[in-house]
Amino acid sequence: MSDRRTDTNTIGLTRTDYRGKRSTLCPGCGHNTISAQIITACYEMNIDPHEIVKFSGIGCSSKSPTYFLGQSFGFNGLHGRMPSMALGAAFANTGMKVLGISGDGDTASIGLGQFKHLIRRNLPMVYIVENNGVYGLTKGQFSATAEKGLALKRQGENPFLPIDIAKEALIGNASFVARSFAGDPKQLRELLKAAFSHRGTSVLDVISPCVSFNNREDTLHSYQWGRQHQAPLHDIAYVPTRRAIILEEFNEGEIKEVTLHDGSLVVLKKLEHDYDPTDKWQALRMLEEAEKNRWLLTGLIYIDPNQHTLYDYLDLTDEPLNRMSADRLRPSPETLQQINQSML
Amino acid sequence: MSDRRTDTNTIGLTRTDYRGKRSTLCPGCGHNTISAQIITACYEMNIDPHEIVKFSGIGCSSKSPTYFLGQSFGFNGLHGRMPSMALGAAFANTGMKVLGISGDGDTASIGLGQFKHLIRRNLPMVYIVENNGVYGLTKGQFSATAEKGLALKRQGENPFLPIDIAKEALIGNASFVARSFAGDPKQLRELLKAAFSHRGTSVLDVISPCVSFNNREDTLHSYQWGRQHQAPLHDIAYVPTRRAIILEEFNEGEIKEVTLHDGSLVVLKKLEHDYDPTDKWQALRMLEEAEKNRWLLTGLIYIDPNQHTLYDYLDLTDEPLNRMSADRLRPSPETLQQINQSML
Amino acid sequence: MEQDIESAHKNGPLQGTIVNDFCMTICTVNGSGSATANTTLLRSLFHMGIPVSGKNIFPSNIKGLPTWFSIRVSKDGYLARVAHDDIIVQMNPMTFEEDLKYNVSGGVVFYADHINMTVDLDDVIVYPMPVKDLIKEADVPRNLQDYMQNMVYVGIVSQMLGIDLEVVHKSLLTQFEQKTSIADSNFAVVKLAAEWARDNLIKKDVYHVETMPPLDGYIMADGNMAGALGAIYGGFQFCGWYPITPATSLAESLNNFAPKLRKDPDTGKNNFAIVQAEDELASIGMTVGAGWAGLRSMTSTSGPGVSLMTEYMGLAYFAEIPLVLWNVQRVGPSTGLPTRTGQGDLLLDFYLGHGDTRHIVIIPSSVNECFEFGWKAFDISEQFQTPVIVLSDLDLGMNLWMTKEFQYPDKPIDRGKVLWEDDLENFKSEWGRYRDVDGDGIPYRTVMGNSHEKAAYFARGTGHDEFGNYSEDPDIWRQNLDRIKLKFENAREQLPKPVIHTQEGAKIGLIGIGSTEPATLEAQDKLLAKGIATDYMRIRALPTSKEVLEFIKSHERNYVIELNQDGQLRQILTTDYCEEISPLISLAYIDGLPMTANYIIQAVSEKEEI
Amino acid sequence: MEQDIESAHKNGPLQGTIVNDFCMTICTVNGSGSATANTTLLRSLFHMGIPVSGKNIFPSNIKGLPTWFSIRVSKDGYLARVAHDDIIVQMNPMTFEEDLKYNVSGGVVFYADHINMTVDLDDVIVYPMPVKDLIKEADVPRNLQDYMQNMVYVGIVSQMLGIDLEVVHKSLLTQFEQKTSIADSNFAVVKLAAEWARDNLIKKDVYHVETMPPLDGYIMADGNMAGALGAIYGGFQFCGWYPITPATSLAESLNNFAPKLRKDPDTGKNNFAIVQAEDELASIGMTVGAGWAGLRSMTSTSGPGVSLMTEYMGLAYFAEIPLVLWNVQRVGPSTGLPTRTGQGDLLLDFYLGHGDTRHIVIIPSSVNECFEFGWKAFDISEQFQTPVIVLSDLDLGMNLWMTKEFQYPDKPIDRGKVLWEDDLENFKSEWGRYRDVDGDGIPYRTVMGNSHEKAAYFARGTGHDEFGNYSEDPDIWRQNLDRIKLKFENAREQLPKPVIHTQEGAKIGLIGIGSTEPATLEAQDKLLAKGIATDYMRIRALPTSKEVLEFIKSHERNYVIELNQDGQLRQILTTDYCEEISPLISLAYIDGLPMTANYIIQAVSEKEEI
Ligand SMILES: Cc1ncc(C[n+]2csc(CCOP(=O)(O)OP(=O)(O)O)c2C)c(N)n1
Ligand SMILES: Cc1ncc(C[n+]2csc(CCOP(=O)(O)OP(=O)(O)O)c2C)c(N)n1
Ligand code: SF4
Ligand code: SF4
Ligand SMILES: [Mg+2]
Ligand SMILES: [Mg+2]
Repeated sequence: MSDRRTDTNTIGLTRTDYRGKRSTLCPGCGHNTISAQIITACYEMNIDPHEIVKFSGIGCSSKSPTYFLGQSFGFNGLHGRMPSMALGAAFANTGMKVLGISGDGDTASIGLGQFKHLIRRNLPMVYIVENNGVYGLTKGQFSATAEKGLALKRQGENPFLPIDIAKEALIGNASFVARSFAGDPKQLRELLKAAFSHRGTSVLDVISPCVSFNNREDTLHSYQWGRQHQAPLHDIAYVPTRRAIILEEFNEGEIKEVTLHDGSLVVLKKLEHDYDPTDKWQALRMLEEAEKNRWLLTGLIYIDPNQHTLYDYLDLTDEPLNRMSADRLRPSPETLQQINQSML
Repeated sequence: MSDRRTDTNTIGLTRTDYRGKRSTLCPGCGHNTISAQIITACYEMNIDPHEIVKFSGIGCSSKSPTYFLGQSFGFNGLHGRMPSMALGAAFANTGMKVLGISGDGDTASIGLGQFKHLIRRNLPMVYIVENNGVYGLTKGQFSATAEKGLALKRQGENPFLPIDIAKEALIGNASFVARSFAGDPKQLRELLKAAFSHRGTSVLDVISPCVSFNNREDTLHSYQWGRQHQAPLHDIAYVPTRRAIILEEFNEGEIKEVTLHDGSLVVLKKLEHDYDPTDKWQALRMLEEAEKNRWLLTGLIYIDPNQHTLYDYLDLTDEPLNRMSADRLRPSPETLQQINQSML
Repeated sequence: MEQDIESAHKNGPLQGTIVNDFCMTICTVNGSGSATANTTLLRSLFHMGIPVSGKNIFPSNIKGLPTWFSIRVSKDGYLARVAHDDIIVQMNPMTFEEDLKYNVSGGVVFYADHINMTVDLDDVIVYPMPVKDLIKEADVPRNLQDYMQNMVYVGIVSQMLGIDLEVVHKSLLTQFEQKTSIADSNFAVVKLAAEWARDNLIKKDVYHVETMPPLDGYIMADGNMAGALGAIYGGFQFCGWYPITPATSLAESLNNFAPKLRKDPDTGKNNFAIVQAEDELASIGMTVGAGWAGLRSMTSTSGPGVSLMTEYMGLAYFAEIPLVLWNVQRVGPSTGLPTRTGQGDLLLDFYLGHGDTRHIVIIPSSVNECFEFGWKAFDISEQFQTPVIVLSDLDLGMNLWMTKEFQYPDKPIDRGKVLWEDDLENFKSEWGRYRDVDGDGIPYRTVMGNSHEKAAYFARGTGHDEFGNYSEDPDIWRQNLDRIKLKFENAREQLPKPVIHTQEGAKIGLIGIGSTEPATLEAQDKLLAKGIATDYMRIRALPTSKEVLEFIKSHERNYVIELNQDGQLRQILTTDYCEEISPLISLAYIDGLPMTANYIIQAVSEKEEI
Repeated sequence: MEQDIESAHKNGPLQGTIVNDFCMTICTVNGSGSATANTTLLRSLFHMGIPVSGKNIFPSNIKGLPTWFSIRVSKDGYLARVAHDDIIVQMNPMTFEEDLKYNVSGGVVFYADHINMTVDLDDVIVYPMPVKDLIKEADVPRNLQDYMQNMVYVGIVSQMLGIDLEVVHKSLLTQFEQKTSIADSNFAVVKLAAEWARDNLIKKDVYHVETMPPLDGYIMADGNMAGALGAIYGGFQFCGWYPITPATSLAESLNNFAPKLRKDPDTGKNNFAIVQAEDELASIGMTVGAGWAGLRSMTSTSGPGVSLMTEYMGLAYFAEIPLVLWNVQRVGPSTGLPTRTGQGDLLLDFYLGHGDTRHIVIIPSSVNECFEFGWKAFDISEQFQTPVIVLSDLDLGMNLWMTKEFQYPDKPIDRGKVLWEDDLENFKSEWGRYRDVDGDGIPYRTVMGNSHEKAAYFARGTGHDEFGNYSEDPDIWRQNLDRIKLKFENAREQLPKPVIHTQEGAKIGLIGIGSTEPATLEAQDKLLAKGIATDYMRIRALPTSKEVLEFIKSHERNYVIELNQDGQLRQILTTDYCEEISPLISLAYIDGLPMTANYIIQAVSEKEEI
């Protein structure tokens, strides 16, 4: 294979152009794998880093945007309230790709309300939950996604049923719901590409083990458990344009295609059983089943490529609002005269 | 029929003893009907008002606890954050019945996070959402349960899909989920009784029309629409003890019973199709179907009488903590000596 | 009934007449549609050239509880609330007796004659109004009958006070946005009632209105609408909000006016976005995000919402995000009195956020100034790259005031130090988001979408160096905080300066903010009449400018007038100027109602032992 | 390598010896397990009777970043931070050069000899430590090797300074809760390293430790654990909390100790409940609910959490709910420096809430006082039926201090004015939840479950009369607020009084709060030596008592020492006492590190022109 350092993509950037600062997370932290796949996905999709904007809440996961896409603008906001900040900023330039990084505590504990309301508005953005079942940065308390019965150092045993990010997203009418695993970089990468191409809120619930506080092989959010219990719904491949499909790769009948808003495709290769990610109902059933059988169900769980987004409702100019010259922001003196008249 | 004013229940109280202050809500407001049924249910269940404690958030709905159970303690808290307050207070006397009144804005907009986390903890309490699809007290803005396409004075048209309280409760593993309609007092009353007997969080999503801001006959939260589209899952009757069942009332086969934690029963009389409220899966499907067909699905949607509650996890004394004498709250001097020793 | 008419007769007509100088309170129940009638009366007086103010005292409730609308007419132009009534229009049986307490002796009571009266009305003049009969006579459609009852008192009161019916008709047209049919159907009832009064009531009281020279250059408007319009002319681009009394009508005015005024002429698309958030934690989050991204961003709320915004406002201060927060104050603590007015959020707003956080606060006192600060707030916040809180209140925001017409902004929009691709390319020195290049503490900022290779940075609420990189270094932390403080101190002289009203040889200073101005101006005149000359300084911004200290020092005693319990403005002034100042005596007062001149006059007179 | 040893040789031994008076900083990376080693050294010195303090300066990160642990030994008992190091133990290549800057000339550097050194060490004495070799020699199990490296420096440093190995062993036992096997395996490495040092290193430096009389009546503990224990002995019944540095260990200590100390002897069941909430909006909500319901209720958090609690704290103030809020301060604004210490939340906490809200704040300065205020806070909050904020900070809360052993509460639990069925039956006058029967502004309260017919009431954050009924009446509103204020004013003299340290003929006052005490006491001594006599008043509660004003007035000048930027304590004092006070000069300072005596000494000397 050729030298990864000097290779460039179609917009002439090297992989290094997509990197960020050196990670200060623990060696082996799942979050680092996710960062790496974000870098690769953006590089391979030839996205200009200036056209991405990053947001995060607070947590180890939320620190990670410092460690990728160093040439992209970003804002590390407040614990559990990144969605509102991302939503406000998005209006400044609706042409940019919005990427949000959160943790399970950040999203499912303090942030559940904003997460659900973001989904309800279907703001076009990629929303990644780096899900490890604990609060990493505060040293290993249970988060709301910790499984019932999980026992942790100094925390005792968790008595509560977990909040399932994917189920919450589905019931909240999310237009894109996927689950993946930091131990399966390839699938994660393809899902990331699909997410970046989707027009709407793309929720990615990524099981991302915390090696310092929750990686015992018998616990749901550990590497080993993930490797042993992962049940992919399909082999997923992202194809930038129909032309790009090399048919040999797939035998007829075995594949299902979903065309995304920007003309790209998600090609799903059938595994054990058929699965149609556009059927919300089936999606819920699969999640239910997976829970019963303690599978780590991964893949593109649900997608509706055509659901309206917040932008559709607000009838906005396509032109970046934050570049609009000052003179165009102030109505004419005549209009004010009329208003004064109307208030006699 | 005998004189309602002087009749007494088995604990010697008249219906009047369960009343509150005169309502200041709009004449015809659905919330008033709900207050009336709370009064009747408690009277008929012979609950001592001193054994009920009321909580509410902010809104017209949240004002209503002033208008019933005037002899019960209560706290009108903050907008969207009644659940946490109720939870903290509940520990003072776990023998008391906790009743929470909220609105759709209070629960589904600002309060969604606390609502979901209350359910997750399964605190024994009756949680009523007086759901009218608008913010009544602030004069008719859309709430998060307003249906897509709803048009209101000065608000334009609502572009967003509604949040479905019952679905949110189910997916959040609620142990008791019911929906009712202020236009069907009898069903509401029976459901209230079941809720008061359930050990766990009982979620009642009650469609309660706002006659001032959202009662156009063609809108989902109006009286007329409700009357025309209500689809009860079953005829429901609450029976305090098995002995009390008069069998003639029901022909074999046609009824389903659920025994509640306190030994009382909910008797469900089959209507069109069979429905088993202990099957969460079927519950979700019914809600899905109802949504498609624009039915107002009412009745006991789901119940798990035996799910663990927050109290089970915390291994609390049964004795009311807030009556515990001061001397029993302070450990002995010896214990402190040992602690000092251990810190050399 | 008769016996009461009697009583009025007994009193016989009072001597003399009082022209254009009285207070009339209309007592109704809310949800009965009296607002239109009351505003019509208010507007009619305004159209006659008579200085007038209207204050709506309403319950936190939608339908069926008592509500009062006080109209003060004052030939001298005093617009403050007065605590007594010369005239009562009584439509509400519930409060009949209570309301009479406020009626001056020799005062007047108009009342719907279906209210059966038990009260003794010896020393007032009573005019019963056959409201129901007149409605029957007018045969109004069923569903409008209750509403039209209000037009009956409009007609009768107009007739008895001498309000020109033509003017009433004109007011109705304005009221109904020139829809003649509705205006006429209302006017029909007004006319009928007026004629009945003409033919059946004998004028016994002394109160009259007479046309005065037209109030050119004045309009009728409320502060929330004015604030919204100000924001629109200030080029607002984003508003994230959540409903709350008394701020709601500000965002709703944006919703109403922005689509008309801010569509892009070429594309016909909106060049703004307004989002109703799920709560204030979200509305401020959205507002911070939009401000960071380079939009003119705002939110509006009241006390409880401000409390919920505390953490995000601290972030905005520290990450240096421009945004405008309108706090239309109601009465706290807590949920308090949601439909009453106060100035109790000053301290919290000034210090909003944990750690060492301070905010620029600007405080309008008139509807016209709400418009002015509406656009200026954006220039200030973008110039200093920090949140600006505009502190209004219910009295200013929700009541209809006569006010100077809105002036078009006298200077172009100033976006502050923003660098785009070319600016960065030609930038004079090394650029860092938080580098103080000009020595004024204000760094240059880039915003998302800027494709210059050096443009991007990662903003954060954690410690950071001049380039926005994470840092825990003690010196870097301190230097950064000192720079932000420098910026804040520099702002003092560039914010709206205090407005000062002097009197010959005054040794006493009166100091206040916002909507207490009308009461204070009136008090100044009347104190002077009692021999107490005063100067009055209305502070318009925090942090304060040098003029404030000069004023304080140049008076033997200063009285600080504010609608709260703790004397919050006084506290802030003392912390700023403790070492240097002459006594600051607090005249803080709070009960949910607007300030009256009388309170100030009495309080000062007592303390001055006069 | 050699060349560095050389350099040490060149210098040759310094003259004289310095005993029990130096500062040693151990430089490691976090997550490497050095905490145990550092605490062992700290404890060993303590066991030798030498006054000692340890400060952990750590990053907001879990693994791999630089962290420093400074141990100060002071025969004179000075426990404050000092800015320089006499001895450096260097295990971290990343910071070698940087750290040397803090080393005094003639100072000492122990370093792991696998760090290859490029730096010039001319004027320091260097001891290389063959860490890896010794670990190999000790053949430690693979998985423990990295961790055990820390025990190597424990051994070598002990040997070179003269720390008795037996004492080290004892400390290890305490450290591992008397688990001998673990203690011994650690000690084996310590011993091996010590022996290597004995045989291979020649003592060149001047620093020695010597046993002193035992520190009887002292223990080693941190403030968060002490606060939790205080709460347990204060009869806490409910805690709702959410994790946040540096407050987390307070709630976790409750989780650890409560089950042992607060099970009901009869039933064996818990007579308390601790709930980890989903956020601080919920944790304060739970705490308010529990306090209202009659439980001794508490929560713990830090700045960002306090910001989120603003609205609920306003409700608690206005509805008069007793509860205890521990704010273990870190550095703001915003997320700021989560792992550094400060006193920047004073203003926000005092005014927390919109409208006119004020809170009682009590401020401990020592671990022992954290315990004391831990139980007293409940008595105060229930006595005055209002929230009490206990203001601690990271330095006090998370660092291990030598402190007086905990004293058992000297008075029984006081639940304040609570009425149960019989009390109501025999109540002296008509009872209303908010009626001031005793004229002290403090009403009597009933709590849920009370079955007396008159007991129940409906609490609310809206305006209410003496019986808790909803009211918008202006007079009722004002009277209620005035009563609450009276209650608050009465509290002044009943809260912990200031602690005053006087010096002969002092004209200058030093004023401070909390964890700046050690630095201030040291500064007092050293200023006196320079000829500046000072009195020192440590304020322990807001609102302040009359002693505070007396102290301020009785000094020509007062310096207010605090770890923040804005001089927040000074601001509060000026607002309280502006008219009457002599100058208050702010010595505010914030960079995330604990106060040093030197800073105070220099600042005062400058201002006093000495
Ligand atoms: C308002 C607020 N409360 C608490 C904290 C403390 N805090 C920092 S990170 C964190 C939890 C992070 O957990 P998660 O989102 O799962 O991220 P992870 O570290 O596990 O990747 C908490 C509670 C905070 N920063 N802000
Ligand atoms: C923090 C906060 N924000 C906003 C408000 C204003 N407010 C009062 S009631 C209400 C909405 C109530 O709607 P809902 O819960 O549906 O009750 P309803 O009046 O419809 O019964 C709002 C936004 C408030 N009281 N507190
Ligand atoms: S603590 Fe856990 S989540 Fe945080 S960086 Fe380490 S491994 Fe990752
Ligand atoms: S406004 Fe609506 S919700 Fe409120 S009381 Fe009236 S009808 Fe009920
Ligand atoms: Mg996590
Ligand atoms: Mg509602």
